[in-house]
Amino acid sequence: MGLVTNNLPAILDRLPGGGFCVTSIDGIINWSRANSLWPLTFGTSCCAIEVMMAAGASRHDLARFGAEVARPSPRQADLLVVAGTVVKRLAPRLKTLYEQMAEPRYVIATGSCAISGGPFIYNSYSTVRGADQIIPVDVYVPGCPPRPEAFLYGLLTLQKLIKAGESIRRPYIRRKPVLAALPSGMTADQIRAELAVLLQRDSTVDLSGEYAQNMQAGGSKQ
Amino acid sequence: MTIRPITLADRIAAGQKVESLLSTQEYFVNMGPQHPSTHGVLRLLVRLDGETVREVIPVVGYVHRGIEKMGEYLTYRKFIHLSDRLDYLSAITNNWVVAMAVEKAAGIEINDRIQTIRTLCAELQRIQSHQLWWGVFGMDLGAFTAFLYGFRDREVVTDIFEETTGARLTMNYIQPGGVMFDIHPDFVKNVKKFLAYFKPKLEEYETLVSGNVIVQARLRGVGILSPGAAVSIGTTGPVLRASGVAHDLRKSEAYGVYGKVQFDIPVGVKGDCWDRYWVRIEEMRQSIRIIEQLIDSIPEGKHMTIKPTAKIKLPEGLYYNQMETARGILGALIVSDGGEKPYRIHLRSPNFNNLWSVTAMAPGLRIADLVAILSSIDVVVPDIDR
Amino acid sequence: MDYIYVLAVIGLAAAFVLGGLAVSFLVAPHRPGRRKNAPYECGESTIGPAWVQFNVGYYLFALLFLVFDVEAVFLYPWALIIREVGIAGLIEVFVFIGILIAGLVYAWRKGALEWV
Amino acid sequence: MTGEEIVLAVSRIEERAKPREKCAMPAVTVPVESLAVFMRAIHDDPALSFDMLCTHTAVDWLGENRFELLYVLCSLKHGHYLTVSTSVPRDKPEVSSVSSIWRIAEWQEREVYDLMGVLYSGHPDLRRMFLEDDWNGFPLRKDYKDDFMLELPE
Repeated sequence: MGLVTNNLPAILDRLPGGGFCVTSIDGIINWSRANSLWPLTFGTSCCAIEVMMAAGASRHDLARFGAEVARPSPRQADLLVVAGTVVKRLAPRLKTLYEQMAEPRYVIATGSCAISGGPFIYNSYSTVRGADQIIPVDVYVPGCPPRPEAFLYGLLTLQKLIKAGESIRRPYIRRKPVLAALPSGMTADQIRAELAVLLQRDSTVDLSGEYAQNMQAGGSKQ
Repeated sequence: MTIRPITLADRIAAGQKVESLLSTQEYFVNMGPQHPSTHGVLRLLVRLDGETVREVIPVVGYVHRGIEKMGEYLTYRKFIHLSDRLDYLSAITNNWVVAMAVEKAAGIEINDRIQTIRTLCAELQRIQSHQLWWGVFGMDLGAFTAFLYGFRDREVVTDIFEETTGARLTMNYIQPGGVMFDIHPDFVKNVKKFLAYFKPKLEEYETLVSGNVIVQARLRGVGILSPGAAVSIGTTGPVLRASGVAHDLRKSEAYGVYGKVQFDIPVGVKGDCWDRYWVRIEEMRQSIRIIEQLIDSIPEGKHMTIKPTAKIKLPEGLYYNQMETARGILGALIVSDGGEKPYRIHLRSPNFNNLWSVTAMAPGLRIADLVAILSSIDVVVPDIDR
Repeated sequence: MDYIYVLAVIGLAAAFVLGGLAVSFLVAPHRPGRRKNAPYECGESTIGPAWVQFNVGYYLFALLFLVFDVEAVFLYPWALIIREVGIAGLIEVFVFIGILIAGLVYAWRKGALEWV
Repeated sequence: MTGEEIVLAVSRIEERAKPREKCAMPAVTVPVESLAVFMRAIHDDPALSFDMLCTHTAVDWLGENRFELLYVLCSLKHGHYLTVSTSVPRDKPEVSSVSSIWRIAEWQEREVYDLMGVLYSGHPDLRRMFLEDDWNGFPLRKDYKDDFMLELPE
C-alpha cells in the first residue's frame, strides 16, 4: 500500500485509542472505493448485452450505484466484469488485462460461462471452465444470462464485501463475508457426525406423518 | 509441391517492410480483443501509415467454443439451446433455422398458428436487434444518448418476449415441431401497444441521429462496397442490400407466412455506411408493417404438433436450410447418419462473411472511418467464432 | 499590491493538484509488475516499434496551433488594460492579429493544412 | 431452372459429375482433380452463373477414410442452388483452392483447414482461423483426442 497506509497501523495500534483511528480510516477508504467502482468494458458473449449494456441503460440503471462509467482502458477501471465465455485463446489476454488494472481491483464473474464454463463444459476443446482458473474472482453472479437485477445484486454484494472485508492492516487480503460462518472450535468429526445424521434423515421419505392425515382430511386444498 | 501453412507472425513480418529513409514507415496497431467498438472480442490488426489504414487483418477465435464439435454429441432439441448462443441478438431466428431444417428433414408438418407465431416473433426480434444496433451505432460515433434511446425502446420488446418465452435474451422458444409455449393471453394487446408506442419513436430516431449533419458527414461516401465485391465476399442481409443487390430470403423463399404479407425490401444505392444505416432503419418500418398485417389474424390451433418427449430421428442424408436473420442469411447444414444426433452440423454464419468485407472497404480510410464501418456492418462476434 | 490575488490563485491551483497527487501517493497501493507496466494495447502485446517516421503534416499542424496559442496568451494582458490604451491599443492589436492571420493564409495556400 | 435441369446442365460441363445421393437439394459429386476447372466453369457459365458461395465445409467420414468437402453454391441472378461435393483421402487431404473464384472461399477454407486439416493449394494466406497457431491436431476430426475435453457422463 501507500507510504502512510503501510506503516500507519503499526504506529497507531500502540497508541491508546489508535485502533479506532485505523478502523475509521478503513471506513473512509473502503467507503470511497465501494461507491465508485468503474467497470471495464469487457464483454465476450451474451452476458455482455444483458449485464453490461442493459444494466447500464436507463431502465436498470447502474448509475444509482456509482458504477455507470464504463471505462474502455484497464488503467482507469476498478472492476473487471467477466461477462461471457472465457476461451483458451482469450485466457492470456484476460490475465494481461487483469494485471494492467490499477491495484484495488475487483472481479465479478457473471453468467454460468464465467463461473464454470456453463453450457460449454462438455465436449468443448477450447472453453476454460470458469474465469477463476485464470484470475481471482470476488463475486459470482449466476444465470445464463443473469438478469440485470441479478447483476445489480452482485454489485451490492461486492460493495458489502469491500466495506466489511478490507483493512489497511492486511493490505492485499479481502475477507469474504461468508454468511454461514462455521462456529469456532468445531472439530471435523463433529461435522462428519452431523452430516451422517442429515444424510440418513434425507434418505427416507416419511409419509406416515401428519402430511398423510392432512391429505385424507381436507384433500389437496392448494 | 507441399503446401506449407503460415502463421500470424509470418503475416505480420510480411507487412513490416521499410522502403526508404524518406518514406513514412507503417506500423501495426491492435484493435484488440478488448475494444469498445468491436462489440465483443474481435481483434483487428490494423497496418497504419500515420492515421490512414493501409490494411486490416481480422483475427478471430477469442470466443471460439467449438459449438459444431459439441453439436455432434447433442440431440437436435438440445442443439436448439446452443443455437441461441450463436447470434444472441436474433436468438429466435437461430432456433427457427435449426428447427425448420429438422422439420423439413424429418417430415414434421406445422400448422398455420405456429407459422404465424414464428413469423411474428422473428419480426419482433428483428426490430429488437436493429434497436440495439442503432443504439450502439450512435455510441460508436460518439453520441452516447442514442444508446439510451435505443435501449429504452428495446426494453419494451424484451418485456413482450419475456411474457411469452420466459427469457429476455436467449429464448430457446422455437422447438422442432412447434413453439415451446403458446403465446401469452395479452401478447396481441402488448404488441399493438408497442407498435403504437414505437412508430413516433422511429421518427424521433430519424431527427435525433439521421438528421444530424455530423453523422451524415461521417457516413456518406465512407466504406463503399461495390455490388460485385459484396456478392463475391458473400455478404448477406442489410450489408448486401445496401450495396444495391435486392436479395432477401423472405421474398425469394417465402418461408413461414412471409408469402401472405405485403412488404418491400429497402435497397441501397452506393453501398456506403449511410446506405447500410438507412437500410436498417427502413427494415424496422417494414417489420412494423408485417406485424400489423399479422397481429390480428393469428389462426387457432395447437402450439406444438408433436409430443415434446417424442424422439426425433432424421433419415440419413444432407440437409441445408437457411433463413434471413437481422444480420444476414443464417444456414444450418446437417449431415445425418440416421441417428438421434447429427453426424455433422455446420452453421453458415452471416457475421462471418460480413466481417471480411471490412478488409475490402477499409484500405485508404482513417481509423475513425474504420470504427464507423465496423459498426455499420453490425457484427456479433460469437456468431463468427461459433 | 494586488499581486497577492495572483499568488493566491497560483497557490490554490498548485495545492489542489499536488494535494491530489500526494493523497494518492500516500494512500493508494503501489505494486509495479512487469506485465502491469507493459503498454496497454487491448490486451495484446505491442507489435513492432512505435518510434517510426510518420507524415510531416502532424508537425505542421502542431506548429500552427502553437503560434495561435501564444497569440491568445498575449491577448490576455491586453484585455486587462484595454481602457487605458484606448483606440490606439485596439489598432495595435488588430495589426498584431493581422500579421498572424497573414501567416495562416500563407500556410493554407501552401497546403500545410491539407490532411493526408 | 429446377434441380434436375441443373444437375443435367452441370454433368454436360463435367462428364464425371454424378448426382450425390441422399441430398435434399440438387447436389453433384465431382472428382478432386477437376474441381477447380469445374467450379470456374459453373461460375462463368451465363445460364448457371453461381456467383455466390453460400458456405463451404467438410465432413469427416472416418469409416470410409475420406473427407467430403461440400460447397453450397447459390446464383443470385437465377435464384437456384447447387451443392458440389468432392472427396479427398484422409491421409493426404489436398485440394485446389477456389478463393480466386469466390473471395469468401479464402476465409472459409482457412476455417476448414483449422478445424479439419484439409490443405488448399494456391491459397493466398493459409493459416489457422480460430485456434492458436501452435495448436496441435485438428479438433473437428472424428478421431481427435484431447484430454481437456470432458465427456458427458451417461
